[in-house]
Amino acid sequence: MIEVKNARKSFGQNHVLKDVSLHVNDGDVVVILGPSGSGKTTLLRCINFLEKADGGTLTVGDKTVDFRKASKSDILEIRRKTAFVFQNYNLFQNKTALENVMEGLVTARKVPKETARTRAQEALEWVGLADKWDAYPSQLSGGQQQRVGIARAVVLDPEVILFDEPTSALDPELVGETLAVIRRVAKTGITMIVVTHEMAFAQEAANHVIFMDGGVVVEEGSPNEIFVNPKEERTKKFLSRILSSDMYEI
Amino acid sequence: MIEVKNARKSFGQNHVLKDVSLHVNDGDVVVILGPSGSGKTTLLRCINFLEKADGGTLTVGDKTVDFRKASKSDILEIRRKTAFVFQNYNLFQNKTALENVMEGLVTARKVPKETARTRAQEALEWVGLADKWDAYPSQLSGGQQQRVGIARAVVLDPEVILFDEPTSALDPELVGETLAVIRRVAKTGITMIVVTHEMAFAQEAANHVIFMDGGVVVEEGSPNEIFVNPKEERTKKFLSRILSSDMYEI
Amino acid sequence: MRCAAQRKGRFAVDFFSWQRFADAWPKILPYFSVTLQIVVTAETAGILLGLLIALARMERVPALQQIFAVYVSFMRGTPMLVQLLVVYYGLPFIVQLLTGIDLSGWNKLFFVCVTYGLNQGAFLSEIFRGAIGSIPAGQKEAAWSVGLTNWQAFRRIVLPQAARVALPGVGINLVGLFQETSLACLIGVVDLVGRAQTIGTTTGHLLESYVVIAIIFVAVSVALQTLFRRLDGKLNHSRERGVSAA
Amino acid sequence: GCSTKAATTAAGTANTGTSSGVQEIVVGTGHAYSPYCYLDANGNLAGYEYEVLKAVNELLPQYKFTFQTFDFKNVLLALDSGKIAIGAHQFEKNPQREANYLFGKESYTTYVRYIIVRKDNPKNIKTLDDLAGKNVQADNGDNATHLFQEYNKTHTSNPIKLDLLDSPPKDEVVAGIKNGRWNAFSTTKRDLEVYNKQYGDGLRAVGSPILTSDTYFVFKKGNTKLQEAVDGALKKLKTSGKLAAISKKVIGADYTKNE
Amino acid sequence: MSFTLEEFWQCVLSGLSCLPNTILLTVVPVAFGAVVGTLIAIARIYRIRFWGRFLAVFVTIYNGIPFLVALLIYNLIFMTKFGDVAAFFHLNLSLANVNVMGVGLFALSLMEICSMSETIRGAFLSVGQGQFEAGYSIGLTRGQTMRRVIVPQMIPVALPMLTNNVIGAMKNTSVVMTIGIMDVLNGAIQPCNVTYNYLVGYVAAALIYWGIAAVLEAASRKAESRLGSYRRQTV
Ligand SMILES: Nc1ncnc2c1ncn2[C@@H]1O[C@H](COP(=O)(O)OP(=O)(O)OP(=O)(O)O)[C@@H](O)[C@H]1O
Ligand SMILES: Nc1ncnc2c1ncn2[C@@H]1O[C@H](COP(=O)(O)OP(=O)(O)OP(=O)(O)O)[C@@H](O)[C@H]1O
Ligand SMILES: [Mg+2]
Ligand SMILES: [Mg+2]
Repeated sequence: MIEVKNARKSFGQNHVLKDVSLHVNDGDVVVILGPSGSGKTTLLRCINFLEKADGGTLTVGDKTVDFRKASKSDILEIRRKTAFVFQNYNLFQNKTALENVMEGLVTARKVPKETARTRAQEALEWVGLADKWDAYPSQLSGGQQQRVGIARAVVLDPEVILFDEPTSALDPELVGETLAVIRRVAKTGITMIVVTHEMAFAQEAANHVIFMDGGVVVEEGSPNEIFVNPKEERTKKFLSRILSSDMYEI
Repeated sequence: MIEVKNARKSFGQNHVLKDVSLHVNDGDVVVILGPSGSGKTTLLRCINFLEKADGGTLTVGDKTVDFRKASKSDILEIRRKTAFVFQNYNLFQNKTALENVMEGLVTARKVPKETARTRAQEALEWVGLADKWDAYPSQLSGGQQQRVGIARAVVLDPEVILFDEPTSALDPELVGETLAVIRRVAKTGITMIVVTHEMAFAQEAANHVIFMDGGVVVEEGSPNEIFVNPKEERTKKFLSRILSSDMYEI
Repeated sequence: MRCAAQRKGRFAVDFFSWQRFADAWPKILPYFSVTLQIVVTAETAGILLGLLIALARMERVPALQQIFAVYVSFMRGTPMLVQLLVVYYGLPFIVQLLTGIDLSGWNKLFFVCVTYGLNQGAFLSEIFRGAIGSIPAGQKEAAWSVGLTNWQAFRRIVLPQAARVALPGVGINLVGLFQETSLACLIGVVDLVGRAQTIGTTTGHLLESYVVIAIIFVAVSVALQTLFRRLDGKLNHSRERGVSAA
Repeated sequence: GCSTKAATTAAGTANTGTSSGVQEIVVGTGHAYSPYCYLDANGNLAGYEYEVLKAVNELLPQYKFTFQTFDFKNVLLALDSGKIAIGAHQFEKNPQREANYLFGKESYTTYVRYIIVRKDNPKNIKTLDDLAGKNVQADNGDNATHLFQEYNKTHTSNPIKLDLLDSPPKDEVVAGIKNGRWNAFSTTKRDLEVYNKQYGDGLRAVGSPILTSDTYFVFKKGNTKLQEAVDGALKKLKTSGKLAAISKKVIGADYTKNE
Repeated sequence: MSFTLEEFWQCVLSGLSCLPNTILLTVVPVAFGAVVGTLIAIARIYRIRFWGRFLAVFVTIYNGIPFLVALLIYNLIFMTKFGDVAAFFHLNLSLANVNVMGVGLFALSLMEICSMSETIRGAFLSVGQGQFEAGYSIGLTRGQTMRRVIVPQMIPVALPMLTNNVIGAMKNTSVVMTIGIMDVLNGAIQPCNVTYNYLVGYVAAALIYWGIAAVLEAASRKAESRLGSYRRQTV
């Protein structure tokens, strides 16, 4: 279970999150949609305390903290329950693909090195990168880096995974495969919050869809509610643009 | 006109480009498709001499050079005829959005500063970032950074623009708009090579589609030929996977 | 108690007097200009030379690369006083041999500045090399892709970002240079520290003069630090995303 | 402004300029060895070396002496390289040195060195042999240092414990003797007087002199013409009593002949 | 000036005999510098309460004080206060029996700490923020992220400057001769006191230093290219 209440965040005069709340049940897959700059990444970053929100509270599992008053150990506890897949990958530059995936297991979770290696190799296989295990990030293609990032998060088997556009650099084939991975992971009861621009992905994978714009949640509901019967004007407009671009589909 | 003949490139034992050739007419929009790691980025990088190809020749306009023997001034000449939109944006970290867009005009093209500023502002407006002109890259969202990268290339008005997944971080709304920008640019006779995973985009914008896999061009032709009547097994398989993921479309 | 007091009385040497401290100021202060001249010329020359060396070595310019490697090694590896002697005695000889110009009557300060410039160049080149190497390759590539030349890409994109990384190292190096100029007295150029020492030998009391130069140098250090913090603020836009918490 | 004012007056090469028949001679001396060569309150070169050579110059109208300063260790290097023609920094002779340089034949200062101890002389030191096993402070490069080192070469079983310092502040040395860090050091009586005056009466000389030596001007090998001219002038200054007068004025007493 | 090869050799031997001093006076301060300097750099970067500001001021001021002055003052304090301190602890020690090496080590260490903290701070600034975030996001603590991700990326940046520091520290040891510790340079010129041929001693010392520096440089280059191999090179 993860719950955000009244999250607020400004950069100077720019109010990026204006009172955002959301509630996600265990094992749910929540997709956040919204135009560029609407605050999606910022919201995920606040949940993982990579950004200090200006106000609001966060609950992960049985742990509730105030965004502003969270202590170091609170933050560490929440971070150990969550994992993050970055929009720009953020792989450890000084570590190979395999080491990137092992790092969290070995250092944070104290998993014995051999076990960690096996699990990391499995995770890399899942994402189709078994042969690239000893390449450094600078030697990987965009899509390969993104997949290492996904493996690094998934291998930790956390309560919650925060995905920030996990398929932006992937070709359609891989999007399908990643979707499968995410679906498989969801079945094990891990909660997922996914920011994505892939509507197909959203429709297929999500239990719940949130549409954000200008720092507020404009509308939320089941995929059907959002995609088929959107209530808000803004949502309708956003979706109509997509539909028009879908016109070119075969 | 841009032509690549027999481009080859290896990283150690990894043969990333095995004899790739392609020919693009002025004002054409060529889309390169292919799975992750198939060498698409490497090909574009070789064309812009960001990577030194192991063999082959390159023709841009009336200038033909051997990839391996190109002199410094050859390289500079070709780079001034081309522009590159990076998969991971690569914005100048020490410059604001506006300065990023102005840099090539002022320093490389010697356009007077005031003219450059006006043109850069226009370009930022095109991509919907008029209000973010004085933000540094670290203060921009993923999609915003990607759009600055597009503006930075387009503003140069080069003979050829190389796009490496220019819409990966964009929401569907913006994908449509960017598509429009690209189409508009194409009309002015600029040649474009676009690596993308957006099939809709490919179908709509391309005159010519190239499908790459494992470092070779597997198949090429008009969008119709590739999407509707692919000849090669590999292409068919790739496309079938996309079609299956398109099933979830509304 | 009594014993300690007695002992102190007997052992006391008059190390410090405010009178001598006050007297030292007007004698020492004028020599600040000598120190300043050495530092300014040496640092300017050092920065330019350092950049040149760093670039030549990083770009693996044939011949230059090897020459500079030996040069840096020599400048870092041998005592400064040896370098000063080499320049002071060797340079006029070489110049005379090559060009016929007679340098031997030139101001000694010239040789001091040359030595310090050459030495700074070597040390700074390594600071720059580290800093330039830390800028991701993508930055340079992006610059090339918009048509900048190698040099333009370096000057406008890489250098400003590397400057920030190099700044603390350059700062400490510069503060050190202020103090190191005292070696110039080896060939008779008297700077701040040299002057303090000569006062020490005439009065028999060194501490007061030393405290004077310490105060001057601390002031210099504080001023430089302030300046560098300003610069750092100007150069700092690349990494402001996120908190550094926990 | 550059370097010392003393140095700026000196220009040109060592002894080449012969304009108007007067030959310019560059003298190399130091600037941090009071009272022999140092900078006065205005930063001008002053001291015994300067005064003596000025007097010498007055007797040698064919020359014009100008002065440059160097670190002690560097004066003779300047001589070697031809930057100067006379080295004046209280140089003492020995056979090894004479193999390299031309020393004057006329000395112009005399050093008589004693062992200096704390006034109460707790270790009852009198002779060089008494120093065996004791802590002795010595200056790097000093002639007395050399004497101690030579002594140690022949007395390896119980050597003098030498503590070599490189131009330490004198107040520190005196303090070290007073608080027992060192048991003794060596200097001349005239320096001792200065120390006792400056740092509070607390030291005294013991026994008989351990070392007597004279100092000479140094010339480049082969430059006998200049050496002889200077020696001649020095001799005249000695007989006329002028040298003794300079010594009295600058150093405080006549130190031009043996005590 | 004339000199024999034998004279030169004597200088080399005399210099080498003091090498242990120079090594001790280099290694200890550099070790302290690396460890404490890193801590100071971290405190300043994270603006840790009180310490961050305090250390910034301290480093600035301390860097300003010429080493020679600091050394002189420590030595004075040592000489005048040692008896009292020894008496206070009821130690039966007199100044005559203790080594001034401690003073030299202390002074040099403090200097190295200050200058290395700046080197390290600079290198730190070169590591992208995203690397921290990635570490935090997989549940590493700040210390773990530093140790496993940030420091390894700082090393190739800092190595050239650290080599500057180490070689500089080695050469700086000659200053401690003012308080009576003989290092390579001063050792090498000892034989020259007899002949006044100081140049021979200088050259001998220079060769010894250069030899050591060359070894250090080679090692540093090697480490740099190995530890920095993950970085992409441009064409
Ligand atoms: N510097 C490098 N060193 C070693 N291997 C590299 C390097 N750069 C790329 N490669 C390898 O070359 C192959 C092709 O990479 P490239 O970036 O061209 O792929 P791509 O087609 O752009 O894939 P994507 O769609 O994931 O971006 C990959 O397998 C990658 O691991
Ligand atoms: N460090 C910062 N300083 C100032 N403004 C910032 C900073 N980080 C983000 N912003 C601004 O906050 C807004 C929201 O950014 P965010 O990254 O959350 O957008 P997003 O919804 O993830 O967009 P995208 O889909 O393009 O990634 C943007 O307008 C951005 O410019
Ligand atoms: Mg985002
Ligand atoms: Mg790619």
